[in-house]
Amino acid sequence: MIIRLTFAYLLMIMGAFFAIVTVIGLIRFPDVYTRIHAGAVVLTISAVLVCVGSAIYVWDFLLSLKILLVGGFFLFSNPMATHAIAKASYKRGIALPVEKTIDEYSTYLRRDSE
Amino acid sequence: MITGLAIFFTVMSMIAVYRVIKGPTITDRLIAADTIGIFMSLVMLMLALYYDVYLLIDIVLAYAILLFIDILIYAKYFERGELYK
Amino acid sequence: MRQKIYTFLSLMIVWIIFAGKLTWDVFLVGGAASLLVSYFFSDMLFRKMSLDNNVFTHLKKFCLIIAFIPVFFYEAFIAALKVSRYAFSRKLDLNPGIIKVKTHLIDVTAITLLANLITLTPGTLTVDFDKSERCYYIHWLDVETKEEAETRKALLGRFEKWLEVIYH
Amino acid sequence: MLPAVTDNNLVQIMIITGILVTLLTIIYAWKKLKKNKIYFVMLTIIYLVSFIIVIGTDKWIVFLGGWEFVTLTTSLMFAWDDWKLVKQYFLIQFAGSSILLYAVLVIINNGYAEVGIINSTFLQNILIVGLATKSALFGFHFWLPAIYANSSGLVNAISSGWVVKLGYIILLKVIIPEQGNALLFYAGILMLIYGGVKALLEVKLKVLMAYSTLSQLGLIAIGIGSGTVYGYYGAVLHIIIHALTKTGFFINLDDIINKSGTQNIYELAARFNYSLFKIITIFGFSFSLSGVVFLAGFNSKYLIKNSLPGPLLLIIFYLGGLLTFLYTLRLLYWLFIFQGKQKAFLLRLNNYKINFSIDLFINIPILLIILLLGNYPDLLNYWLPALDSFSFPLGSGIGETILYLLVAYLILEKLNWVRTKEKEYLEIDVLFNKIEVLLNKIGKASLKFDTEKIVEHYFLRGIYKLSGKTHDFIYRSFSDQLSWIPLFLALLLAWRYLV
Amino acid sequence: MKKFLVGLLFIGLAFLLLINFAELPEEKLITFSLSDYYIGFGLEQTGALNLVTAILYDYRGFDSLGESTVIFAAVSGIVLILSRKMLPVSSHGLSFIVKRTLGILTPFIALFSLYVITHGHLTPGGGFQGGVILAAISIIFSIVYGSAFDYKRYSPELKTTFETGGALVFIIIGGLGILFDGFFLDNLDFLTHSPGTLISAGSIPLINIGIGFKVGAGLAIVFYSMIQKTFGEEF
Amino acid sequence: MLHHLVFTVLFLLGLYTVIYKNNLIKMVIGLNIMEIAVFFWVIAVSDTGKSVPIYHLNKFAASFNDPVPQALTLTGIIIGASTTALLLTFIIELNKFADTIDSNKLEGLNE
Amino acid sequence: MISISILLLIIIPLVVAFLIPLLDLYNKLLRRYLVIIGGVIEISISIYIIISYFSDLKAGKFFLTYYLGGWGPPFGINLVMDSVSLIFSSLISFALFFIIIYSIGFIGHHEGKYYVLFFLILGAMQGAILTGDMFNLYVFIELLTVTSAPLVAFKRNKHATEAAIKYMFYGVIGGLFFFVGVILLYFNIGSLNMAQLAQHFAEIENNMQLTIISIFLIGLLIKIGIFPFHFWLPKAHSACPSSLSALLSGVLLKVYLYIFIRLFWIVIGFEFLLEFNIASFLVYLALVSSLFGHVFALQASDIKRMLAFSSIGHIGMILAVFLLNTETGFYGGLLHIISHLLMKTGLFLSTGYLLQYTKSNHIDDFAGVGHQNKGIFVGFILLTLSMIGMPPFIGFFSKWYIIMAFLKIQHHFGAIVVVLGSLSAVFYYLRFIAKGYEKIKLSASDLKNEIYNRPILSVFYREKLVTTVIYIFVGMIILTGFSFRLFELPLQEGIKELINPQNYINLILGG
Amino acid sequence: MIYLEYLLLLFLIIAAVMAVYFEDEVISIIFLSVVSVILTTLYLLYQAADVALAEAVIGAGLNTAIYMSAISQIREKSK
Repeated sequence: MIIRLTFAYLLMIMGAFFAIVTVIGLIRFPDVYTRIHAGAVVLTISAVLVCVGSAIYVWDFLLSLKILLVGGFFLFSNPMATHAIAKASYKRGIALPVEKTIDEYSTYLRRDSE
Repeated sequence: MITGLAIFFTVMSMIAVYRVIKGPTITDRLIAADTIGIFMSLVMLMLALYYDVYLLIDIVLAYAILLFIDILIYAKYFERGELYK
Repeated sequence: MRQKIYTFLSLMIVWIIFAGKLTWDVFLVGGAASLLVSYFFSDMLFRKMSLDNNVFTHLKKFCLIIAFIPVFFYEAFIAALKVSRYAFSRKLDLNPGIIKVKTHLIDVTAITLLANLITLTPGTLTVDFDKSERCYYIHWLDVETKEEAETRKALLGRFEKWLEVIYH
Repeated sequence: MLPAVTDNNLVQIMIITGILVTLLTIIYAWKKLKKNKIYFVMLTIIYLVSFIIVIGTDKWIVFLGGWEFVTLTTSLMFAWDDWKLVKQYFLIQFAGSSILLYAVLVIINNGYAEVGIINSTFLQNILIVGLATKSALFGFHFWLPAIYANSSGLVNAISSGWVVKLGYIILLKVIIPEQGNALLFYAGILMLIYGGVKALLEVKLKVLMAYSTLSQLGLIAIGIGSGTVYGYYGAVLHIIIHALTKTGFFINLDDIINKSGTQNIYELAARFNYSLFKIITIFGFSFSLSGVVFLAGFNSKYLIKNSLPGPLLLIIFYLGGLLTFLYTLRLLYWLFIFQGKQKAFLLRLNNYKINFSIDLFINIPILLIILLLGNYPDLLNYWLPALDSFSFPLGSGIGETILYLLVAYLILEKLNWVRTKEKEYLEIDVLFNKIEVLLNKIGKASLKFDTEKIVEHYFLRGIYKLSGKTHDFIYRSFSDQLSWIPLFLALLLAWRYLV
Repeated sequence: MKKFLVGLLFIGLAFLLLINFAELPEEKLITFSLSDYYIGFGLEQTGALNLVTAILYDYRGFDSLGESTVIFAAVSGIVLILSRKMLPVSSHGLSFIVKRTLGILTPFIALFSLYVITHGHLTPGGGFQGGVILAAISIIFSIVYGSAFDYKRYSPELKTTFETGGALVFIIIGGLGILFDGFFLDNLDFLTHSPGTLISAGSIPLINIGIGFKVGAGLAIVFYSMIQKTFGEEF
Repeated sequence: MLHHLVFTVLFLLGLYTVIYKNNLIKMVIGLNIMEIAVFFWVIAVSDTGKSVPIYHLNKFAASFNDPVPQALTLTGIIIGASTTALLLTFIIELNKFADTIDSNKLEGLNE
Repeated sequence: MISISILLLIIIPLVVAFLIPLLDLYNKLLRRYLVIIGGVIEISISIYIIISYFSDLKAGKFFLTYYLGGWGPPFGINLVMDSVSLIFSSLISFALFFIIIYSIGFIGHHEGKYYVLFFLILGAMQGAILTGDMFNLYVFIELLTVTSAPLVAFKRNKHATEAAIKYMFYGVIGGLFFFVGVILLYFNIGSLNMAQLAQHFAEIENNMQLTIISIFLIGLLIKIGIFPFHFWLPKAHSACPSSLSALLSGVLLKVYLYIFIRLFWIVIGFEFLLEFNIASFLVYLALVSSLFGHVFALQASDIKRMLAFSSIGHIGMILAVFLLNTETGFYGGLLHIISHLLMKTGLFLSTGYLLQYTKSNHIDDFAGVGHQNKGIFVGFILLTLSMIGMPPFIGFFSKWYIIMAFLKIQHHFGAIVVVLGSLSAVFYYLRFIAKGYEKIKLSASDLKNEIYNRPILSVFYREKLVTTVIYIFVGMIILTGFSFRLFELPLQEGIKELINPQNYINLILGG
Repeated sequence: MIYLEYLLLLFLIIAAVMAVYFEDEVISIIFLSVVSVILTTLYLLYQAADVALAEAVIGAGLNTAIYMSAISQIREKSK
């Protein structure tokens, strides 16, 4: 019982830690794409960790599975959403990466447009 | 612990609002809003655990689905400038 | 048909998880609901299955996917720690960039999954996939190298192999 | 005391007169109108029926309803002249109706549930004010000349001959003969003098007749308001006589104007070929109107004169009588006697034709009635029971008449028969114009007033503009409109501190 | 000056609202109020575990009829306003990565919406909420696969049929109430198995299903009409 | 009291937006905020610290929050959503004719 | 007495509305038959109610009720029909039936959606009148807003869309306030049933009562269109197709008035308005609104806008006369509601017919209309005459009673406003009548243009249909004018109810 | 838990003010969906599950879809 709870709390705290990372990344990182890394990707890990933690906390088979389903949904949907946004904002030039960075995608887009 | 986590995630999302307000580009704001959404859904999860009303998890799931659809709508809008094509 | 049956079964499992109990009415209503959904959306969950595969192959695939999850999660966790190192470092020393990585995968689902996995791994983010050249465009938080083989190893790493096994 | 006229009798005699007058008009209308005459006749019949209902009823609601119908039908009669006139006349009359409605309801609420004697000066005054527009009381008479100037004599005959009197008939029923009403009395005096003076100075024939009507209505008002039975009887008699006379007058004048094509009295004489009978008729009517002895007008005027209480008022009354003489004589002069480049009318007189319809069916009966009533006023005894108890001093009347004629002739001679310029504006228009200018200070520069468009301009344009201003003032931007909501919310939520 | 006045007005209004609303009493005047009745007898009378659903579809079922009619009206209105000649449809959608992933997710979302609809009387949710999630699928199709895909798969006629059918189901169930129990929208008690199971609470789940499909189809129509690019129509 | 305060602030914020913002879409957002304020207020005030009004696993004791305001609010939310959709439709339509959604530039709104 | 017929009054239109889209998928021509059948059923239910319960009405105990879901009054929703509701409900059935027939000849495009929304409005109006539950009332009010707004934008031009937006903004805000009011009542009393609320309203704390009254007032005044909130009304009522203007201006406003009456006489109780001195303030507000309505109507050069402004004037008048809270006032107000319903509906319908032949609604285009459509224009004139209060028509009698009510309590301002109102009515109606009879000479291009503008749908039989409906309304105003005592019985019963709300409470709660 | 409520209320107001403050409609709508999330959480906190679900579904999901479709049409036109 105690071990289970401890494990659950541990996972949740890890999730919380990654949440801090997310927020700091979101605030600190210099450009849009790097922020996406922090704000979407680490976030997913964080959310999934918390969900797994909760599942263990609850410890009822079907209910835990349901919570895991929530986590699974995050796992599935979030990267895709991130990808969609990144692609969209790059394509429309809403947010382009900083000049100096390596950018092989722009050549592809340029070729595509020709 | 559960309460603490809920408050923690709330505070985190309140910090993330800074990016939504400040964000130089719309993508920044969107990502931050997504972050807030997921944090808040975690808060909801925590609340479900706190109240021992596990039916509330449905709400988290529903919200997660619709948040995701939202993001896709924004993405479509940014990519094409319209939602029709 | 098989497609529909698989869909129906997986939907049924998820329905039971949703309902949270195992009684006859749940099966009844769940069966009806799953039938309805699989009637409308059966072609979306599993893409056209080749008929020569027998049931066992599919079961194997399923097990592999299940087994793959912890492996992936470990990887993702490690990568997340890497990113958090950047986040907490006093001075940001990033070298972000978008690079092109080729892949051997053919199956659309596999490509999609790989793209998602790449995105999920902190530090990398799939921006686009070029269908003609079969290559990913990946935003890398800290570009270490631009050389083809190196990047492939660094980014795709083990995932590609797993997926190749699953969707051979 | 003399016995008062009962309501029943009054109603009967009025109905008879009304039918008579209307019949005469219908005859003329049948002859004159080119198209849709059957509609006109129908309209007239509806008008007559509703008129009778108005006189006869003792229910206020029926009374008002009937009156509205009279208004409606009479204003529709203007349609044979000009639709614009319908509009103007209807507007004015309806305005009068609205005030009347208000007045009547006030009266009902004070306990007078039925049309009958009202024993309260205040309520009487309210009713008088309510009737003012419809009966062209002084101050509310402005529409009379303006409308008459532009319409045909046919409708004028109906309107001036009978419709305008409706108010006075009601007042006869409402006001107690022994008490009278001061407001009505003084208004009558003002009307008498004012109408006379205006008529004296007027050039346009119709307008002249309109002012003449006004002054005669003043006489009636004096009679009713004086508070003696003499006055009362005089008023009744004068209503009847004036109705007949004016109807005949207008019909004849219309004929003249139609044939000569002008309304200017200075030019009329030159353009019209009078028959003998017409001349006699017009002379007769004019003299009856001014109260020459042996004609009916004299009797009623005599009665009204007898009702006056003091010497000062008597002098004023005489002055009024003189004014009547003055304008009738002037009219006759310019119509018949003025020579100018033409020969005098008597020299030209070689036309003895009798106009079949007009002269035979209209002029002869009226003339007969005038003469009969002038000499045997007791003919009306059945309805006006006390009439034979008055002694009509026909003898002294001769002297009076001669005196009047003499004085009037001398004055007119002295004044060179009052040849005034044709005015471009009616007096009242100038007033309106001033108001208009005042109003326009808010808005645009002043507009010139067109005589024909008096109502059009003042009522419609002025009100239109004013309401437009109000509209623009209230209707601001969308956000201002919406901001009424918090304002009102605040008001209501703070209500307990405010009240 | 105007700004100052507006500020004053709003501050004053805030103050007044606060004062007026703060006087709201803790206790209700009626000792046995509506909510006491519903809480006390809700389960045994309706058989629905979720009291809110019990109120919405049984005690105050007429409200829900009105409410679904509001949605019906809004849909009709929007279609009326936005119905125009269509452009030739071109279907692009988002990248195929998204398409494929969504292909995997969509059946589950649909299943979830059905779950929310059918469990209306047991768990939070019901016809409206589930219906919106159902509509979300159509939204996904329009967004991700392009509207042509949505049009081809689920034609407007199908959606209209679903919408009106759902609304009619509500009324038909209400009419059945007259037949079996004597009153419109009366709970059909013979459908109850035992409280807590899916097949319980009389007609509530049936109404939920009707409303769910109605709302789903209706909102899908709304979204589809609102995003479509159109020519002006001459008439 | 706190709930009343939040309600007041949100409600007036919404009202302010409806009245003084010129962008029509912003005005609709203002309406939404007003609705949100009211619904929030209803739920917040009716919360008595008891349980969700659903008979679930371990809460068979009938100590529930008042379910009536919840039902009413639910209805309100759905009605609000449909009105929002309708309003936005009108705005799309208006933009087609007038090429603007600025209420200052739309003289017709002032009439 | 429990009677299912009053439920059917609400359900039948809804069923028709739901069926129309389904039928459209199958065959579009069947729609018209369905629509007419729906209208006929609706009106026959109304007639059935009147006939079969006439003895009750005569005995003064007319009262029908229906329990939805079988839940008795305090706990479920119940429908109630008493004498006042009977008047309103049957009038609405009557008016809407003829508007439906008119629409068949009038609406040329998007008929399906039009009828859907139209029948929904019909159902919502019946619902709002018959319901005995506060929150249900809110739902129906919102339904009214949502259904009528798209129809306001039906013409699909800039003007109509703006009108719809404005209408929606005001409508939603008004509805929101109404919602807050309902919730406040619930929080204070703990019930939503009107009778029970009425029973307990007096026990609420004084300040709270005032707050509730204020909130409801704002909501309802916005809906009715009283002066500071009338801005949406003329635009909305002038922008939509005429058949709908007739509905909005002629019928819908009365429904809101009915709600106002129901709320402030039965649920809340008029003595509270008196106690807080709000009543007299409201009387003046309504009168000022009436005055403004008439003044604005004077300057309107768009005929439908003018008619809408005149509606503001009349509605303000009716509201004011109700707020006097006297027997004569109720009588005059109810009678004027009936007369205004008939007159305004007829006026808008005939205007719609006349405007078919003009380029726009502007007065300049109105010239010569009277010569083109002689019969209808005469009907138009008769209706306007009734509007300004000419005797044989019903307008005169209702105006008579209204002024009487004002004067009876020495409220001279009110009487003067009414008189001024009908006076200005003469001005603004005559402007258009005179314009209509103006002779115009059309050049060849004008003629071409005119023919182009003439709607194709004015086929012969449809034109006949439209004309017939207008004449029916004209006939009604004359008929009711001569026999306005026809309404004596229900009116007197209704007045009794308004004066003594306790009766209503007892009948519902059975105490 | 009471602190959570305070925080959420504060958050709610901030988000609502921001939704009004920005001129760009898209940002406003992002904030509106944020407001709606917070509201959902608050409803859960107040033990109103059904309302929370409705708010989540409509406020966060449907509203954004509708608003975005409106904006996309409007921007498309003005381009």
